[in-house]
Amino acid sequence: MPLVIKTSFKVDYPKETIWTLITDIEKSAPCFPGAELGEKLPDGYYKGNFNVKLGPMAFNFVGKFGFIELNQENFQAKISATGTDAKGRGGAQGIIDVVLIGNSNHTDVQIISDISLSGSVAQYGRGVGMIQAISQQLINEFGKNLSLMIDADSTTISRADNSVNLKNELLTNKPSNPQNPIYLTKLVWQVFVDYFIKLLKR
Amino acid sequence: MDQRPITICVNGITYNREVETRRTLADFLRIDLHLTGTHVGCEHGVCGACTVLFNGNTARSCLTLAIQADQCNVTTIEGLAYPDGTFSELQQAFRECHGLQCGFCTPGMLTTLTEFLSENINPSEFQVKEAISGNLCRCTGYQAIVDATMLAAKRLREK
Amino acid sequence: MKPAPFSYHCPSSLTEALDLVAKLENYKIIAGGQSLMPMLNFRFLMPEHVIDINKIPELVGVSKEHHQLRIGAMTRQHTIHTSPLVKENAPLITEAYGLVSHRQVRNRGTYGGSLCHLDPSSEQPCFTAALDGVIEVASLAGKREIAMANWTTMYMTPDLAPDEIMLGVRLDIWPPNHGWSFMEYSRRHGDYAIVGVAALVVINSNNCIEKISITLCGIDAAPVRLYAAEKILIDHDASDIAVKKVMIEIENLPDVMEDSLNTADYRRHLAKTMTNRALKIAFERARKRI
Amino acid sequence: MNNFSEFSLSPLLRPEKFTGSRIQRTEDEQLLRGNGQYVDDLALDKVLYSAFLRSPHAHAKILSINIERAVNLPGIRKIYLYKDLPISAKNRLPILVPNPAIKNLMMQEVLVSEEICCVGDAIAFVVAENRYIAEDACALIDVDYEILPVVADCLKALESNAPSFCSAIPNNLAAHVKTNFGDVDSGFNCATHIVQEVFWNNRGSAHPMETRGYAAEFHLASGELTVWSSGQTPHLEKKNLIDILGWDPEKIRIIHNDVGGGFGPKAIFYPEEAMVAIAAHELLQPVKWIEDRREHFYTATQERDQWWDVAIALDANAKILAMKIDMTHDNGAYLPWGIIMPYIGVTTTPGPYVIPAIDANLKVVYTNKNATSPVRGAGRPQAVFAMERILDKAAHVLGIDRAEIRRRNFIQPEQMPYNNGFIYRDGKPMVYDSGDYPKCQALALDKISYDDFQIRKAKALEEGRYLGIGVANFVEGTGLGPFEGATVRIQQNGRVVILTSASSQGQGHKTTFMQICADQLNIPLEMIDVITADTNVISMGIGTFASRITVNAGNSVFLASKNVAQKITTLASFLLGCKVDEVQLIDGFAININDTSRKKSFSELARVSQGMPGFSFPEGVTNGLESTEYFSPKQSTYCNGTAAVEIELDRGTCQIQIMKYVMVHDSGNLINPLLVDGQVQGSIAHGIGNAILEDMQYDDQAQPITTNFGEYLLPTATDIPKVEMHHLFSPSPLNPLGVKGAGEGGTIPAAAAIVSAIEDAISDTGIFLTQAPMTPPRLFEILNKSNIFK
Repeated sequence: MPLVIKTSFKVDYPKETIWTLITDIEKSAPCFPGAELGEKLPDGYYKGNFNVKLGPMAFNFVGKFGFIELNQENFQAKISATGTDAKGRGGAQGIIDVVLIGNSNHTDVQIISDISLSGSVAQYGRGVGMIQAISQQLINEFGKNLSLMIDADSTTISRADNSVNLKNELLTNKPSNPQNPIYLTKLVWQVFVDYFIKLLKR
Repeated sequence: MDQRPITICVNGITYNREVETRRTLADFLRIDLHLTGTHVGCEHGVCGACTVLFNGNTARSCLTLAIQADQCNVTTIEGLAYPDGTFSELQQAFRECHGLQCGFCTPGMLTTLTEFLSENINPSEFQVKEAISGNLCRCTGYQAIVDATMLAAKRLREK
Repeated sequence: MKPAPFSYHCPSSLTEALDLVAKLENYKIIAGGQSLMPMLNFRFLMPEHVIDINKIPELVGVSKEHHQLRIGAMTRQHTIHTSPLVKENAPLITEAYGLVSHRQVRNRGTYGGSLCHLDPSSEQPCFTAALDGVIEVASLAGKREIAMANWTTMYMTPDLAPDEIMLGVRLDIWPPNHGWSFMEYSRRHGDYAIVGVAALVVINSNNCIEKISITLCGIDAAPVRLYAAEKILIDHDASDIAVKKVMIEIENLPDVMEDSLNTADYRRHLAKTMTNRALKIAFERARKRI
Repeated sequence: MNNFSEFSLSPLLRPEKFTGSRIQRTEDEQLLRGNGQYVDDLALDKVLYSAFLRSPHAHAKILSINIERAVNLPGIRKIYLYKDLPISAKNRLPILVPNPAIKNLMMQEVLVSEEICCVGDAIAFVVAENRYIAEDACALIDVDYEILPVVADCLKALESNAPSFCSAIPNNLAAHVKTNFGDVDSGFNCATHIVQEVFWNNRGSAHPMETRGYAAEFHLASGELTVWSSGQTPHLEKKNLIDILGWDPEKIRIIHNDVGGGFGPKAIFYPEEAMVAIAAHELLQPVKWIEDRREHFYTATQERDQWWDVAIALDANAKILAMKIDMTHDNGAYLPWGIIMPYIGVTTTPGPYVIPAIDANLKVVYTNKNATSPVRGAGRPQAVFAMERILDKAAHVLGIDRAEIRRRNFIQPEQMPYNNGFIYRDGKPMVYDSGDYPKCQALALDKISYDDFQIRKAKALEEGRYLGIGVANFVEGTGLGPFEGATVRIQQNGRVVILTSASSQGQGHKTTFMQICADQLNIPLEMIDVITADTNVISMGIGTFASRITVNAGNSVFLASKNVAQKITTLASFLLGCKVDEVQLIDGFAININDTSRKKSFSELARVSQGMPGFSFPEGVTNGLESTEYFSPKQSTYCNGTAAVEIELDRGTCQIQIMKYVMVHDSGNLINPLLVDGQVQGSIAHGIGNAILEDMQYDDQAQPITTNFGEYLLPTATDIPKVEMHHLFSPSPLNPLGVKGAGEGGTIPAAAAIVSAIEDAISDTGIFLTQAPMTPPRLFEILNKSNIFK
């Protein structure tokens, strides 16, 4: 079922910084709730997993994704992503447009996702409202994680480990909840722990 | 494969069987016990064809696991006639009023209405329609089923 | 349409159940199974473990405690629907259950199961919010209480941690002279509501509204309690003008959910219709009981 | 017309003991005890269960299939892919009803070789110990797809830049049929009024409560394959299997025991039946496949999805001069039943009205949706919707009453037999055989008190209630040939057996046939057994669809029974030493009316008729007390009816409530009014579903999105009113029994009448409704645009 989902988030960083971060898939992907970065393919795409909970249903989409357009001047990027549920419950494919608007200290990241679902996931009739609701939450999460990563000095964070931990915390378990501050602090705490562990590892 | 022994009493007969825990009660009755009078029409709890009496009350046997019926009493359409084999008032009325055509929804209709009449033998037509509104029938257009139920209720009152 | 394999657990006590949810990953709890089983049959859900809490006596029962009604999570919907205690203390609930699905489903379906499944169109979260329900949950770490207002974290996702089990709900008992009405629009008898409304009101002898509660389902992921409207109506006379004021609040609801079958506009239209009718009935009943 | 009428009949069938009376069904005894034998009830020794892996995409190429993870699952017996099929099964399925107008033919494959054309196309077939394991395996088969552009809209599909629904087919146009009669142009040129409108009906599914299902067993000793199916056409299934398996016909036997409803889609031949047969033969073990409800939404054929652009030319007196029809049929991905159903639609349009000239233009268009084929009503509901709605609009434009405009255009009874101008699907001119259309509508209007409705409406309005009334007429071609056969035989135990291939899905054929036979042999029903739908009991057959069984098989039973009665009396006259006309048949005995002590039982007579070795029969006596007849009607019989419905619209919800539903139905003589009433009431329920509830939705990627009973809404008991039913009896002169079909008439005018009534309930808005189903959400969108809620 095709869905056009408009979402956005604001961060207190210059758009150049965000641009560099977002366009570096190996860095930004792990910040996306549910995303697991896989190997890089010859065509420049990445293999990947996307774990998402649609209400009571937990899906694990296995597929590939990558940039099909990068427009540095206008800070516009186009991402293509396709995936199939590991348990044979259908698939999803989408084109995601990302536009950065802002100035030297604030950036408004606008994301338009054109997603079409197939198979039983598309037929879970009560899903539409759910998917839209969830998307914004995921994007909010993404924004927070990006900020956290920059805060925690993006240069020193090893993506792999970080992605793993983010995954464990964010995705397969209970989705995060704006009305639930405890959970967010837990998340922040988690990211810093990862960061310090990595420092210690050195 | 997670298999367990269960003991279940269906239409007065006690069965001991091994079941896989994911097996629905509907499939257990039909496949393991060869009681194929209970029909499976949708497997998501809407059509009502699989309705049985579970410890005396109606339940969708496609939404119940066989393992959950361990130590329970189940009555199916095969168990609705009197012990001597004569039709229940409801079965008889269904026949007289042409309350069934293809007969596939009939087991669910009969079990549902058996419970209904056991609690109300003086129903209005609308109450009967409400009572079977969770049972889909594609053949009859329902009216003959309602007529049959009203006739059965009348006979039960006169009994 | 057969469930994927799972291992089945059937604890006979709460502690046993809490041990299980604490140690198991990727499990689902089966209560009445009337929502879970279809999702298992469709393989929308493919959990590794299914924990059956039908054999835990502590979770069943309806009782009156102080000024509240307590309903155990595993109490069958039919039991609640036909309970004299419920009818006497919360007739709204009895009326609502008349609209919940069909007898065959209510015989098995449970109140707690419905609150955990948390379908946005379901009547049960709606009347729970209307009666300021407080949900009791437990884990090995102890008990926790969540107001219905905070129970929904997001679409069909309750604020229930993986190591927690819902015990029951405490609901406010309204004064004996209150008026009530539960109204909904569904396409067919027994279907999920597209939009439903729970209304409660206390009116004094000068036809003034002393206490009121209005809650909608089918509008958002969580039941929508019209607090603003309630505020406006306190001390207002129970008249058509009062009802009109509520209509305006509904007209101004920020965002109304939408799906492939029913648009936001239609849901809003239904919300107004149902609330309008429910309030009038609730007022009427309240007046009769003055 | 000369010698049109072969049989002279009184309006009501000559009174007989059983024929014409409300006999309880013989079928019910077992069904009410739960002892039915539906295909999934068969207890076959060592039976294997199965499931299909189906495509989640509407249009895609299969790049690779990997079954490794699946094949090693314990309990898996075999996984079939296209490459594993026998050569003969690698061709696409044969089309059941070919037609020269079909330019681009696309049929299903048993399993998809390369290109998927709709969601649900079968990619792999898993045979396993039980269905649970089979489904586990399906989830473990990895398929790599290349997703192709999708055709989801039959109108866009014809645009020049539209993608093709299937790379093998250059464009999406399956067939373009132009048919016309009379001088349409002059009709439109001298018209005082021209009324035009575009109508749309959405798809629905038939949804018999029993889904499709097949079981097959190969008997090694005899080399025979038996296939049990939940179908409607045993001999057609056999024909297809013969081709697909490449076997000798006598090695294949099709049996339908109890079937849980059909309503059309079970009449076609599906890939699954071939697959089950192939597997049972190869694995030397019985194999069963039972469709689940979700699969039924994907793969069982659907109907109604059509756009009708209609214009009528009228004179000053509102008489129709000519009509133009431009119809586009969203056919879905395959053409199993050819283009019959949309063609039936077009030719049904004139209905009971005199229309001197029609120019019809039919486009059958492929999309990547589920295939279409007849569903109860078979194209007629859309045609009647278009015709009756355009008449309502014309009435509005001309400012005359809706019933009056119909009255002015009716074919009069004295015009019978009446040629409506079209050539029907049976290749014959559409000659209506009998019927009194003005009387039919008049009775309906009287029963719903049409004349004082405006008073009721006004009164209700004072209370803020919105009432509406609607009327729709139809004429339906039923009882199509070519034939359906029956054998009637007196057995040596004295019992009578009727053998026919006519398959029953709940209509009660056995009882009907018994009634017809019992009257001719003057025996009690208890003496008769009926065996239906077994390809081994009779050599030829067509099947049950298009309301054809009583006309075809019923008359065969009638004629065969007559012949047998003749044989009995001839033989008995010798044994009883009397003249043939002195022999009387009573309760299984042939009696000499001169000396009633002299009689022979059917049993004795049957034994004698079987002959004694060496002894010759006396002259005039032939062997065996049996007869086989294949009655073949010379053309269709045309039943008709009027639906009149009064509704109340709740504008607060856009829900309608049917206050009164009157159906006047004329299907000639009735063999069993009890069963006919059941058929009509049931088909009305289906029509009400089409009018306000059943709405099969696809998204713009042709993904079906209403694939469960929570979202695809079948009518329930509380949605269906107690219909007030009246019968007229215009016997058909085209068959001995004077019968016509009765299984679909209720469905056909329902949507037209109900939507007309809804429109009447919003007459203050001046909105004209052009779509069905008119669901509350759809009606709300329409009313909301007109700002009546503001």
